Amino acid sequence: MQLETVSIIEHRDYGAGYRLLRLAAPQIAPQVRPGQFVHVRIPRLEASVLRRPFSVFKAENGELTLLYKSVGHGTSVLAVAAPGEIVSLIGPLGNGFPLDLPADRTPVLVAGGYGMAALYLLARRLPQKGVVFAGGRSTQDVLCVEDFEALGWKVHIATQDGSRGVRGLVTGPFDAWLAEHRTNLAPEFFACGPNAMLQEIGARAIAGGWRAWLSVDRHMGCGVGACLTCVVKLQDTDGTWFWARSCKEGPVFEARQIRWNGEDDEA
Amino acid sequence: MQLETVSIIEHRDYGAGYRLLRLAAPQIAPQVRPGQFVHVRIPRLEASVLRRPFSVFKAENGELTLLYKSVGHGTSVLAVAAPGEIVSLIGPLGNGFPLDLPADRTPVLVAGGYGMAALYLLARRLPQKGVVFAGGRSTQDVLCVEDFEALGWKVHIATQDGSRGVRGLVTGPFDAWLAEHRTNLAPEFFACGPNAMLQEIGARAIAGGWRAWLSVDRHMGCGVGACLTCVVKLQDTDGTWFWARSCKEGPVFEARQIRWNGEDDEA
Amino acid sequence: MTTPDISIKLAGIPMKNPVMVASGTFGYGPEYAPLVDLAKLGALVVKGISPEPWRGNPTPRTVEVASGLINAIGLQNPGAEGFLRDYLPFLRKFDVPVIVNIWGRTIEGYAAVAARLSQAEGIAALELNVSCPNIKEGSKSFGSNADMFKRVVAATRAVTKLPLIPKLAPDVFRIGEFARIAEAEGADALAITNSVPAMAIDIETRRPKLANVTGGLSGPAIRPIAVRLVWEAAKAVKIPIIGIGGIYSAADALEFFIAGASAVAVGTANFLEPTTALTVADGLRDYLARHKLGSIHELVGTLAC
Amino acid sequence: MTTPDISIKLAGIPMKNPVMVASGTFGYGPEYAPLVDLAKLGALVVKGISPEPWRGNPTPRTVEVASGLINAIGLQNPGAEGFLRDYLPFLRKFDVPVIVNIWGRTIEGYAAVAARLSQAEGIAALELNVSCPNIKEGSKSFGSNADMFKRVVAATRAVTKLPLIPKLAPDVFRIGEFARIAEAEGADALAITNSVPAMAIDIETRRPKLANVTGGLSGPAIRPIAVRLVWEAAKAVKIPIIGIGGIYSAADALEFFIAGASAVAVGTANFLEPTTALTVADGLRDYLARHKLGSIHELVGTLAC
Ligand SMILES: Cc1cc2nc3c(=O)[nH]c(=O)nc-3n(C[C@H](O)[C@H](O)[C@H](O)COP(=O)(O)OP(=O)(O)OC[C@H]3O[C@@H](n4cnc5c(N)ncnc54)[C@H](O)[C@@H]3O)c2cc1C
Ligand SMILES: Cc1cc2nc3c(=O)[nH]c(=O)nc-3n(C[C@H](O)[C@H](O)[C@H](O)COP(=O)(O)OP(=O)(O)OC[C@H]3O[C@@H](n4cnc5c(N)ncnc54)[C@H](O)[C@@H]3O)c2cc1C
Ligand SMILES: Cc1cc2nc3c(=O)[nH]c(=O)nc-3n(C[C@H](O)[C@H](O)[C@H](O)COP(=O)(O)O)c2cc1C
Ligand SMILES: Cc1cc2nc3c(=O)[nH]c(=O)nc-3n(C[C@H](O)[C@H](O)[C@H](O)COP(=O)(O)O)c2cc1C
Ligand code: FES
Ligand code: FES
Repeated sequence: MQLETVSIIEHRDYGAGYRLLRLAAPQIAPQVRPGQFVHVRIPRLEASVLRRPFSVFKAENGELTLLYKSVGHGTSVLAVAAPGEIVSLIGPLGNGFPLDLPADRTPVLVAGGYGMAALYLLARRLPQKGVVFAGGRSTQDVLCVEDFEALGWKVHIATQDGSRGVRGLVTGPFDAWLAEHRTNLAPEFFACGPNAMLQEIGARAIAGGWRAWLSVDRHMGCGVGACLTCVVKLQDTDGTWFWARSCKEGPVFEARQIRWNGEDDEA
Repeated sequence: MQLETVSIIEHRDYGAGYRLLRLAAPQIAPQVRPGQFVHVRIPRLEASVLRRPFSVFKAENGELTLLYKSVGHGTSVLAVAAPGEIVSLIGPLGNGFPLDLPADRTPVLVAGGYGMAALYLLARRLPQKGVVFAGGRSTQDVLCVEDFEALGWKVHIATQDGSRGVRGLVTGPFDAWLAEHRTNLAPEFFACGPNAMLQEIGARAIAGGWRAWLSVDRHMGCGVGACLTCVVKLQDTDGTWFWARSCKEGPVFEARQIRWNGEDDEA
Repeated sequence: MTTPDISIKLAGIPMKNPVMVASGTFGYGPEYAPLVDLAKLGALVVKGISPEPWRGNPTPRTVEVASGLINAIGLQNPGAEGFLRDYLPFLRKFDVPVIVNIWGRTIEGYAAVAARLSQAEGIAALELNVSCPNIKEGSKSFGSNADMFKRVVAATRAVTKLPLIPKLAPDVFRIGEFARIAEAEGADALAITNSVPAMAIDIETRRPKLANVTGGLSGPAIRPIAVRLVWEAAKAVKIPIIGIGGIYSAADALEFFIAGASAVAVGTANFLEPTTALTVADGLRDYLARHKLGSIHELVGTLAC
Repeated sequence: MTTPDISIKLAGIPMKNPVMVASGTFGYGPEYAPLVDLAKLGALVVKGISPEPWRGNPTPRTVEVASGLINAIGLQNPGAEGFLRDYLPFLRKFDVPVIVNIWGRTIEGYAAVAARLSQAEGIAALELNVSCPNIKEGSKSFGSNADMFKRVVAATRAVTKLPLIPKLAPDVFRIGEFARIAEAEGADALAITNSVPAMAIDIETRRPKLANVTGGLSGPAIRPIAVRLVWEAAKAVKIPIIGIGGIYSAADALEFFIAGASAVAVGTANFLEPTTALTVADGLRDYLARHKLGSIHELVGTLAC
């Protein structure tokens, strides 16, 4: 974990409403593991007191690439930052996905929204190839399919309006695939997306006796474990629960660890 | 007085550390009288709650031109606004300089800093030609001399470091000129600059029996007379004083009206 | 669907919409009249009026800070007679309720100005400024001392039949107490809140940035504090509340309504955008339509928690 | 000219510089240790510790607002034993004074945690959090009720020889009263101020943005309020004051020193720039040199007014 002042090399649209932000980050980039994130101080965001967390899409040659969508004030201001501008990063942060997957396991990635960006680095770094399920409301919401295909991964798509892939939720093609392959494959799930999706995938993993690594998206304050903003309820061994910091002990948790609880879960 | 949403036509350096901002303001521009100002909402100034007041340098063909220096946060943010960007103005504001000068009077203009910009429109609109005294710390602080010369006005310069014109305060060449011309000319003074300068010019006018129109620079809140931020002490007929709003009854006052008072005067 | 109804009746005063302009930020009417159609305001609250003319504080009187403004105008005003002579006739020409913010240096002063203004035609209500942190001559304590506060509300109540709207000081820990006192003493509504005692220092000269040393913080910086105060007070009393503090948009205003305000007033925002009150009112209408609510009343105090 | 001296001795604790990090914004040490050299801090104030472990509030726990943050963490902490076991040994490795912020749900709870921590090696002082607006079980009233406040200071004073630093609630109208009580009860210094009670509402869902409904506002938005509180308190008491509230730069910190603070603490700013405390300390040194002041003491309380 480091503080690094980096400069913008490239900043452009990347389709599906996302923008690609490529940064020269010689210190942080080499340290990044899939599923980790960086905490970005957005330049000229005057009245804001927090950084913004973004997963790492690519990390190579001393460069970090992020894919982000303008969803609010901070990301809108970020969207107009120009190449050459200076950005302060803290990273890499969080635990990331486990990479020590037994050789007989098939990685099954499930993503919604920016989850595709977060999971891409995992696909790239995993020794074995696997399969990806991508969901979105419409074809415009499905990100970086081609990047996975270029790695030789098979991508299954579901959109709620049916404009691309199967109509419906991503669990549709996922369940179909699972039914087809559960006898001949040993899957291990990796998911990043809306809570409802994470919960569905987690439930299937628990039911099937597989493991599911879920990257949860919580609002962050400090990003380093100090402020206790980003906490998630985890199961304790004695049947009770305790808080874990998703910026520190997470954002990736195994499905069995998380105690989902409608009341407290942020959107 | 109007609210007008205008767009930036031109925005560039103008020398002496100033920037020129040319705006398409078809409603406000035709109404502007010399010495009036506009209250500018600086785009993207997130954490600021006030507009910024600027004198009008030029107002013609439905366009307004301002000359300003980056002295603080607001003006620094303004400095990066690009042509095409939208700016909200309130104006014209304030009383401005009187233009009904008797034909036998010689207008004598005295300026420090942006005062040159504020007085230029006066020189342009006055029927008779006159003389200008410009002061500054150094040659870099002396603004738009050529503009006055192009109107056929004579410009006398004083700089504190002697890098241009006479060394010293502007009152040096001013006093010399006055001594030379007081018998053959009937001067009327118009001044815009630091308080100390205004006081000096005012004192000379009172002593000599001439009139001096002084444009005072006070911090402004609303700019329209509502908040009572910008008040200046004026002499009352009964020997006491009362507050006048420099945004409404000013910013131009005749020297005899103002009750200077070290304590309360802002820098 | 028909256009949602945002008209209200507050303390008996019919208003076209629930968005007023706050005392001290809109002068006495003529200042912003060239820019804003006064008849479109819910109500116009004029700057604080005292029995006699008052000069207020020396300058500098305001200073900008992060997302806020600190002011120490010191309640400069033309006095009751000056207001009645120079401004009320102008204001009467517009179809808008005029609420006069009043203050005195003594309890008798409050009663005197309330009594005098009650004789005039064209004043819809009196807002009692007990909370301005600027005035040195004692008014300060009216708003932060429960006993003094009670007496000043009672004294003005005794001399006027006009709706009486005490404006509570932003006493962050005791707002409910003050709200209950006001209600018990016969107030018709409450205005919450005034600017928050604050100061800024010029570190180069080591002098205060305001001639008065301290002033009142207003603007977006105090909005979350003001929403909290309104919510607390709304739980404590039944009389309607006018929410004030850092309102710049309909979204800001909506927080106050949901927290329990029946109306709002726009203050410091007028300096940046004089038409804020009108755009807030339009935005409220849009929000109600979008949420299929027939009137603003259906929104007041609906916070789910 | 020699480098100006910014070291201080506060409540008997020698500090290399007068810039601390504020409770709850810097965890227990290890969190920011990879980014910030802890030995360069004036002091490290850890997050509030209670006698027993405490889970705090449900989420969401923080929300960004204009120039500020509202937090309702709810004082989650590992309890006195957990802190002593899991964090204090780590902290002891650094050459930095460790100040432990403490709280209890009862007066006995305060005394218990104070007594327990006083037995440990490596704690420089106790900061008494009587002002956190989040905890529901009564702690809230300790800070805004003069009598309760007096009792809690007295009870902790009785059980510890460690320097005791009550952290005052931002009671905008009565800060002097609380400061005097603390001084009379034997406090060694005061910390001023904590976050200001506030709330924000999601207008689409009409639910509070924080699970706890209300929280405490911190950051630049409250700085002018905090400077004002420090100035008022400094006039009321002789014990040193730690100024806290919206400090992001040396310029911000200097306002507090000039107003009367002997030290400052950086809070919310750590989230944006973890090294803020160090850059503030450097900036203080530069300022003193530029103003030809030999030490930070020469600046404290020098406001000319
Ligand atoms: C571990 C992690 C990784 C992420 N990776 C990506 C990514 O690769 N690409 C991408 O587009 N987005 C990513 N996000 C979401 C991204 O952080 C938010 O979209 C962003 O913070 C929104 O900021 P804003 O100012 O535009 O939105 P606003 O809604 O104006 O922000 C207000 C506050 O809410 C927070 N916030 C709003 N939405 C989210 C959210 N979804 N998650 C967390 N905080 C939020 C902001 O950080 C800010 O503090 C990630 C979030 C987390 C927690
Ligand atoms: C009637 C009038 C006409 C002016 N005309 C010009 C002009 O033509 N060209 C030009 O360069 N400047 C002019 N000024 C000064 C200009 O308004 C300030 O330089 C500007 O407001 C500084 O803003 P800032 O945010 O950069 O400075 P900051 O110091 O960051 O501003 C902080 C606050 O102080 C106010 N402030 C700071 N300096 C001044 C000042 N000198 N006068 C008034 N308010 C100030 C700002 O408006 C703001 O509210 C004029 C001022 C007045 C009152
Ligand atoms: C310049 C200025 C002058 C004010 N004068 C008065 C006043 O005379 N009487 C009063 O009750 N409140 C006065 N106020 C307080 C406002 O009416 C309002 O309560 C406060 O500013 C908070 O609202 P805001 O954040 O929307 O400005 C004044 C505020 C400002 C900024
Ligand atoms: C996330 C968060 C947690 C905090 N936790 C505590 C705490 O446990 N005890 C305490 O006394 N103050 C706590 N505070 C208050 C800060 O120590 C500080 O007094 C306040 O935030 C004002 O300073 P700032 O504006 O610099 O943040 C907390 C503040 C924040 C933002
Ligand atoms: S964001 Fe601060 S602890 Fe996780
Ligand atoms: S700036 Fe508001 S009255 Fe002049």
